[in-house]
Amino acid sequence: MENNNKVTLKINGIQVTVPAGSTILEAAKIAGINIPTLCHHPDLETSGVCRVCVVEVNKGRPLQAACVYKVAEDMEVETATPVVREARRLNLELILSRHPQDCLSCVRNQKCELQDLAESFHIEEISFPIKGKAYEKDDSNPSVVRDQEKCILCRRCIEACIQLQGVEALGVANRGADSTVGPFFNKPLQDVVCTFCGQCIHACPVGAIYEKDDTARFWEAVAAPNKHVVVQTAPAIRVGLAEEMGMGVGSLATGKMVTALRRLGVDRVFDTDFTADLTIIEEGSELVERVTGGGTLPMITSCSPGWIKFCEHYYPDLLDHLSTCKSPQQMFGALAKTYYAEKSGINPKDIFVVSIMPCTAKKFEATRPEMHDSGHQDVDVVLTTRELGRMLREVGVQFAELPEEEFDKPLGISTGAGAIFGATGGVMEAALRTAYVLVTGQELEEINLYDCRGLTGVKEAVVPVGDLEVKIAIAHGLANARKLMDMVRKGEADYHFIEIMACPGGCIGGGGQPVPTTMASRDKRIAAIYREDERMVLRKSHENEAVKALYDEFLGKPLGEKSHHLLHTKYIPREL
Amino acid sequence: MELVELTIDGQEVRVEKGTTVLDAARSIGISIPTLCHYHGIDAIGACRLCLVDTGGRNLAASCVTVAEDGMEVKTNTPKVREARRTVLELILSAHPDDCLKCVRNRNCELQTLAENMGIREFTYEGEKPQFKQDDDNPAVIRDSEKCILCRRCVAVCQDVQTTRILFPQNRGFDTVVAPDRLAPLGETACIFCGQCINVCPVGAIVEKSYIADVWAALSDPEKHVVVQTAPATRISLGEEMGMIPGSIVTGQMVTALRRLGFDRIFDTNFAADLTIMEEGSELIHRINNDGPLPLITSCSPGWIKFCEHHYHDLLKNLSTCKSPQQMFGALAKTYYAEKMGIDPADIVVVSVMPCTAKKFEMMRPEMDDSDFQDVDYVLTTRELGRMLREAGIDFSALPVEDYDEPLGISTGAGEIFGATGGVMEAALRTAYELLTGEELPGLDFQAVRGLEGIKEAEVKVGDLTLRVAVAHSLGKSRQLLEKVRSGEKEYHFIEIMTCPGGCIGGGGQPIPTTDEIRKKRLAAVYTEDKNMPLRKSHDNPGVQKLYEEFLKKPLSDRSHRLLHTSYRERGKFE
Amino acid sequence: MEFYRNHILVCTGEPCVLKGALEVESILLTELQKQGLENEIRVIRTGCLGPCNVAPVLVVYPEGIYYSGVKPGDVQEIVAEHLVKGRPVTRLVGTDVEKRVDVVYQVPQILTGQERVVLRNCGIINPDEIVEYIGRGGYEALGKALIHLKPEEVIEEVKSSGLRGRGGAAFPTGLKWSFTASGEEKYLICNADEGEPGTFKDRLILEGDPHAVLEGMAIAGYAVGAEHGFIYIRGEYTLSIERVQRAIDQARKLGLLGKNIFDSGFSFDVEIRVGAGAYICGEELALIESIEGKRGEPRYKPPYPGQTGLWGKPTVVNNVETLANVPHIIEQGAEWYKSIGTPGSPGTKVFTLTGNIKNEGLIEVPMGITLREIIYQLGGGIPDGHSFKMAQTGGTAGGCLPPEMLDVPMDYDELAKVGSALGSGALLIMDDRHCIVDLLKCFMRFFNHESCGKCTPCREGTPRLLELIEKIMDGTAVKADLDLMAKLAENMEISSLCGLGQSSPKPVLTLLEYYQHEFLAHIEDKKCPAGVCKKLQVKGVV
Amino acid sequence: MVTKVVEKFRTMKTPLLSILKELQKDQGYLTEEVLKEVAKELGLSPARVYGVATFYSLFSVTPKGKYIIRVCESAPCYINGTMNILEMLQDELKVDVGETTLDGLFTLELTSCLGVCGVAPAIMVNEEVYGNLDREKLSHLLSRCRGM
Repeated sequence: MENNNKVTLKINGIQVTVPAGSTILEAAKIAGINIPTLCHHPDLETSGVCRVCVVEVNKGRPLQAACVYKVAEDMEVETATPVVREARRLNLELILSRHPQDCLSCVRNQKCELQDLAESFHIEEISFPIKGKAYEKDDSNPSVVRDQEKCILCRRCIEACIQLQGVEALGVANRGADSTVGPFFNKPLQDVVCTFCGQCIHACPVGAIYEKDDTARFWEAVAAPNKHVVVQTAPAIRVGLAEEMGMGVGSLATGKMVTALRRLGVDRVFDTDFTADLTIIEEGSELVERVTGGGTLPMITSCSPGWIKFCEHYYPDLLDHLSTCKSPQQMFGALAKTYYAEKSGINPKDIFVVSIMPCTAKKFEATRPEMHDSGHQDVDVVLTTRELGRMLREVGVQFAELPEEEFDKPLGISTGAGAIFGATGGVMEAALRTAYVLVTGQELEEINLYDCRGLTGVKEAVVPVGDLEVKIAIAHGLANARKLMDMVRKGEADYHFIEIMACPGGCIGGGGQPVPTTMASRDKRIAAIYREDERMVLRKSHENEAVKALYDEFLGKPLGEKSHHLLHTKYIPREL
Repeated sequence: MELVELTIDGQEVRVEKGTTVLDAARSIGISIPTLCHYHGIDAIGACRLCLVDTGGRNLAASCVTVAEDGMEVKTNTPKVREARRTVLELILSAHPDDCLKCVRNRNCELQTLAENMGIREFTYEGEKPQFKQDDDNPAVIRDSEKCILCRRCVAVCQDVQTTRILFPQNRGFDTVVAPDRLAPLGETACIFCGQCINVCPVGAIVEKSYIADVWAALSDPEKHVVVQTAPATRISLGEEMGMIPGSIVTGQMVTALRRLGFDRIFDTNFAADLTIMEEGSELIHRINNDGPLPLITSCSPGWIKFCEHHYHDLLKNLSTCKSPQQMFGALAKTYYAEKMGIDPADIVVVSVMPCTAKKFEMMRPEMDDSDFQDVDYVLTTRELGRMLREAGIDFSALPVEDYDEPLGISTGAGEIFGATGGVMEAALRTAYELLTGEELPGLDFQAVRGLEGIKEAEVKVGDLTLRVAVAHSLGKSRQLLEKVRSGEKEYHFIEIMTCPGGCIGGGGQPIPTTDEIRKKRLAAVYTEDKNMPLRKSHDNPGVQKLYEEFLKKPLSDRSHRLLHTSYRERGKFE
Repeated sequence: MEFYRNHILVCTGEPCVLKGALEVESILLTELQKQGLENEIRVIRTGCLGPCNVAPVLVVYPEGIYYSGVKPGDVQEIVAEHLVKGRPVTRLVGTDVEKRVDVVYQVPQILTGQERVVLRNCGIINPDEIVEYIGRGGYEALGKALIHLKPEEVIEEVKSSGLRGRGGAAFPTGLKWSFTASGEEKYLICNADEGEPGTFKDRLILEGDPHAVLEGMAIAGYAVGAEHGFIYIRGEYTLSIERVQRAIDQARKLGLLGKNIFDSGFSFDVEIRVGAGAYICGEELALIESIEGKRGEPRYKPPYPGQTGLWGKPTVVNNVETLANVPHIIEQGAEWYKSIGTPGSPGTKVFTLTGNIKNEGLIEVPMGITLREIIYQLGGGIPDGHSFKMAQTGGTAGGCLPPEMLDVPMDYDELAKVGSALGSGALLIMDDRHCIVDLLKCFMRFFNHESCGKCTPCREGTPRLLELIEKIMDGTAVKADLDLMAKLAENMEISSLCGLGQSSPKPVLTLLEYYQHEFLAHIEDKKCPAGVCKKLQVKGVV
Repeated sequence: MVTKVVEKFRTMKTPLLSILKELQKDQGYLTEEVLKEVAKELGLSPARVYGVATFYSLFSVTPKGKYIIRVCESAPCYINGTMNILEMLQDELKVDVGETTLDGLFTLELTSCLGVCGVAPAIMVNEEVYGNLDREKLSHLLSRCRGM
């Protein structure tokens, strides 16, 4: 029976009714039939190029790609006839025959969609000689490595770069069997417009794009007797690491993470949430100053280094709108080698600052020449969630069984406001919790600002703060950021404050997070972030005692001279 | 319990004396990598992956180093990490780079180790050993090129099964694990139990696959393809498909098979019930006619071959009953063919078995009493899993369907054939009732259940005290049989299963198969038994009808022709 | 209109130009001037006249005398003898030329009794003069359609004519038009990206009778409700681009393109888009991508262009020859059209004959004519005493037919039955000197060069096929390689994303089927029967 | 230069191909700078423009000789002796397919059907097509290009 929104069809003889407009792939899922895919990605519009998902429609030829072919009333689909299986297998063999046979030394070993497919197709022989093409690896930048030899031309990275990030640093070049995926003139990513956000890594089904591995530098520092290794963990790590270690998506594991890091041999386990709270104080003060002093508005957040680089490339004329605050990671680095060094009596050159970040762009950020305000490189090495997971697996830490321990003091003390930095809208929500007090002198009653939350691409709200109606906007994913920035450029954005995060979902969906990261897993991680917020005794940055002590003992006041020197920065226009 | 106290990576830990450093570390959440180590079977410290720093001059293999009082162990120092990495890279350098077409892809300990240890390049590129694959038998394929010389298979073959086929040969870089004089398995006394497959960490020993033949039969419009599923497959297929061990998936398995295109989904449990009728009658017959006793079960083809090689004197004690798989095959191509009016030449019988030896059994020349090869192809649980994955069947989402009639009707007694002691229990349920006219008190016969290697019991059946024994794994069976041989023990009835745990621990079952997992599968078998409306073989209406329509009575002429067989003497090292 | 006593047609098709037609023309004009005949005799440039093998060609009307192989030095004699004295220069009127022109351009009465349709004006009018087109009834069909017919009626007429797409896919044109989704903005695209090797019919139509195509486009635009037409011409066709641009300019000037044509309220204009060297852009969705300024990679279907085409709007894409048929159908009616050809494939078809055949060139014949008739009657047979070995129909993506199939009727359905296709109308004839495997390598190199690289089977499969063919030619192949080749080709056919990948295996499959012995000779005897494969020849000697 | 060409096609929708075609005339190939500027002018990503430039065989992103000789390798020409023509050219120019002569005068390439099968074998030199080629005509053509 047909109605407007439903379609009834038969898949392998099983009758199934699905929403009109579904693909065969989606309909089959409902019928309990898996159709293998490779170029298809649940969050991206893809175009049926790999031909691994071919099925027979109405006994017809040619076979059709289930991932893009739409269902129709009374359609008859066969997904496992000999012809279909043979076609899929041969297509997979064609892909395998140009792929390096080096699973055992591949970064995606056991997390590889191609490897999974080879298993589920029960490949025992590859009909064609193994014949890849030789390409040079691009590891010229601090964040992302591209290994074209492994590329299977599924184009998911390109689609992620376009659809999620609006950048299109990658494209297809050449034709036919010579086709390659790469940047303009196949240059190193360093030399083209790339924000190093790492979303392409999540899109890649194989090991053709991955983060630059800096674990060796960590091990070296830990083993060096004269090094005092301090580690900071970004808000999103506590909801990503457990997943990386094989626990459920959205598992919250703050205490286990601290224990695990101690077991790796670091001297102090601190928290980026501490500097997130500090950021709120500085950035909140900056906002109040701009609003009251006639500064450039809307002011835009500056914690996401991918976003910063994006802005420097595409909106060099709007750099004034960026908050001058460094990101929490960099504030931490600068303080670790000044405030903490002083306080603990350690020579800052012996302090080795390690960041655990959900982010590949943070690796780039740490190497920016501006980030030396302590007199040293403020952050020495940035490791992604995945790299930390890798180290824990290497030394056999049974993560799920670990006891829970506390962060060290003082740079490990934080509030719920710091924690929600990890989710899109979190910085905004945290800032509003504090700005309200700064402006009105009163505490906000309802501190859960639901308007800021969720996976809608661009969120807007008007928040009354005293007499002022504060207009805010939030974007995550650079494609969404572009929408807001074009409005700002045209003068159509009458917001006071905009939060922009480079990655969809915010840092919990960062390019350094566990693979796979999809909208579905982002959703679960965001929920975990808010659980963490709820769990905290203090949930407003200005209530953080350690931050207060920092101002009392060291910085003086927000936006003070020392703050400006250590916690604020400037931006450089970059060419397109 | 005497305890020792030591520190591992700065943490204090107290463990029972005699505990290895490896286990002590595991108790505090430190999982030291291992490869040759296999709990309860193999601890020889050969692979050197589990090295730790115990303060001595050299690093120690934690799997064979016993924790001592005051010991200070470090599992994570640059030296330890480097040493382990070097060891792994050396192993990898001699291993083929063919994960993508390896049968153990995604279920390989070496692959997992490479990932866990973050191997990114090979420091050692060199000569890789070259060997010919041994696929000269119907059941097991050995690929020495993939062998990493961990010797787990040697341990299982020597110690657990005492078949003593596999052994390290040659030395140094030329070392190879193989039968004596590097003979093909088909020319040895190998019983094809496949336990070596289950312990192999990599893809060096695998079952011979009949998947392609089955796909071909399924897509041949001329063929009527029927499938039978062994008792142990319904409690392990879910596990193979990613569910937790012990998941019962009987109905989903039936649905899945139907979706693959089988024309009829039948059940080996039907033939198991039938076996009880025949074997029970045989037991009674032998008791009433002075033997030969003990009667020994004959459903496990690995055991049969073992007996043929090593216990010629006991061949007369073996029940003449074919295994349920072969009874099924013979009936499918006679009784069922007749009933359906299908030319038996067009019937293809596929078995889904937890067992690799069944592949050998189906090829035995004795097994063509229907005038055709009674069973055409045997698939292991793993092979069926592979077919389902390839066909994209979302197993966990499948609805539950029923077996086809008539050969799909069964009782709980048939189901417990999958567990060690199950045949005995099923036989007792029926024999007791046949002899006494009363139901066995408490159908659950606990004395023969569980993972104890040799189990004994006495059952009062009327005037008779029936002495029975159950053994599983051939090592244990050997112990039991030696006692019978020497006259130290006397029984009426003995059940022997080749594989530890019975069929649920067969060589065709999901990898890994450990004792912990065997226990879960056993529990599932008994749950399934409990859930059946009928739990005694003689209550099976399908079996009753079969006798009525076709066989007439147990041990009839037709039964003898189709359901019974004979055995042969084989050389000890054949 | 002035009266001329003679018209001289100078063929300026590419082959003639290459062989000096323009030089001949300029000497001709000078000579006429010298004789004071410039007002009595008119020299007209025409599109291809057909007999390209004897280029350059002149035709003198009203006598209808064909001069072939005219060299600059011959012109003076032609003017002096023929035009002044009325005595044709028999030395230059090769008899075979006359015969050839007959069979090529006038569809033999014995076969149909029909006139040629699409090529009606080619070689007869000056394509650069719109008045000559109009003089032969041009744009009347457009007038008829705009003034007397509703768009639905135009579609109905074309539907009932049974016209099928002449680009290769043979989809019924009227049906395609009727499937076009409704929408404010729609587009009509004329596919002139004629890349199929051995095919040059569209080029010659565009160069010889560009207005026929423009008129067809305007009618089609009217029928489907599109006001913007694009004609996508491959970049290599410089002359076509020039001529079509000139034709568009002239039509605009006369109001035959542009706003409110014939006061009907219907507006239609045409823009040329030029390709840049990609065979795949002949595929309609790749072509659309290319117009959109992208890589010419096909999109998956559905949605078809009729729903979502150029810039997301409903779009109809028709081949040059298809559109050139349309004015005739509108003018003379569907019944007339159906009387030509076969019931399943009505109308005529333009074929391009190439390879080892006496009369290479262009012919227009009714559908259903047999291969034998084309080769031995129209084509003059195989030259130099060699024998026929193979014909490939439909271009490089077509099937290859052995001598046993010479009597297969040339229409869409009959050819499909034998694993081939009518395709673009290319007919490649090969004689016994050539090696099947060697030729297959040539085909596969083409597809390897032209695969867009988007989908797996075509991108990865084509080079693999090429490798296997090379193995056969090297003598290193085994019999199992033939099975693999067939398996791979079949897979490409059923699982590729677009028509290219689905049809490129056709030659492989048909050659494997019809010439298996020749492949086996290479593999088992290590011999190349035609003596072409060099590596095998050497071994053969030993 | 780029701005001027882009301006010329201002009224055309999605004019990338036409612009590239025009720009290639200048240096015989499309340079990095030119493509980057085109991308900027049209608001496209450089990666996409590069992808288009490398897709079509009439575009080139590497320097080419003054004369690009494209030998038709499609079947009708092949049957009529493409390989002889190609060998002659390789002998004469001392380059392989895809290479440019040391004097920068000639680049030798293969091409798919030029649509002049009636005069096979055919080649295309820059935008001109030549057919019915043999050794004599070929060397005549080459000397003309060399200005001899």
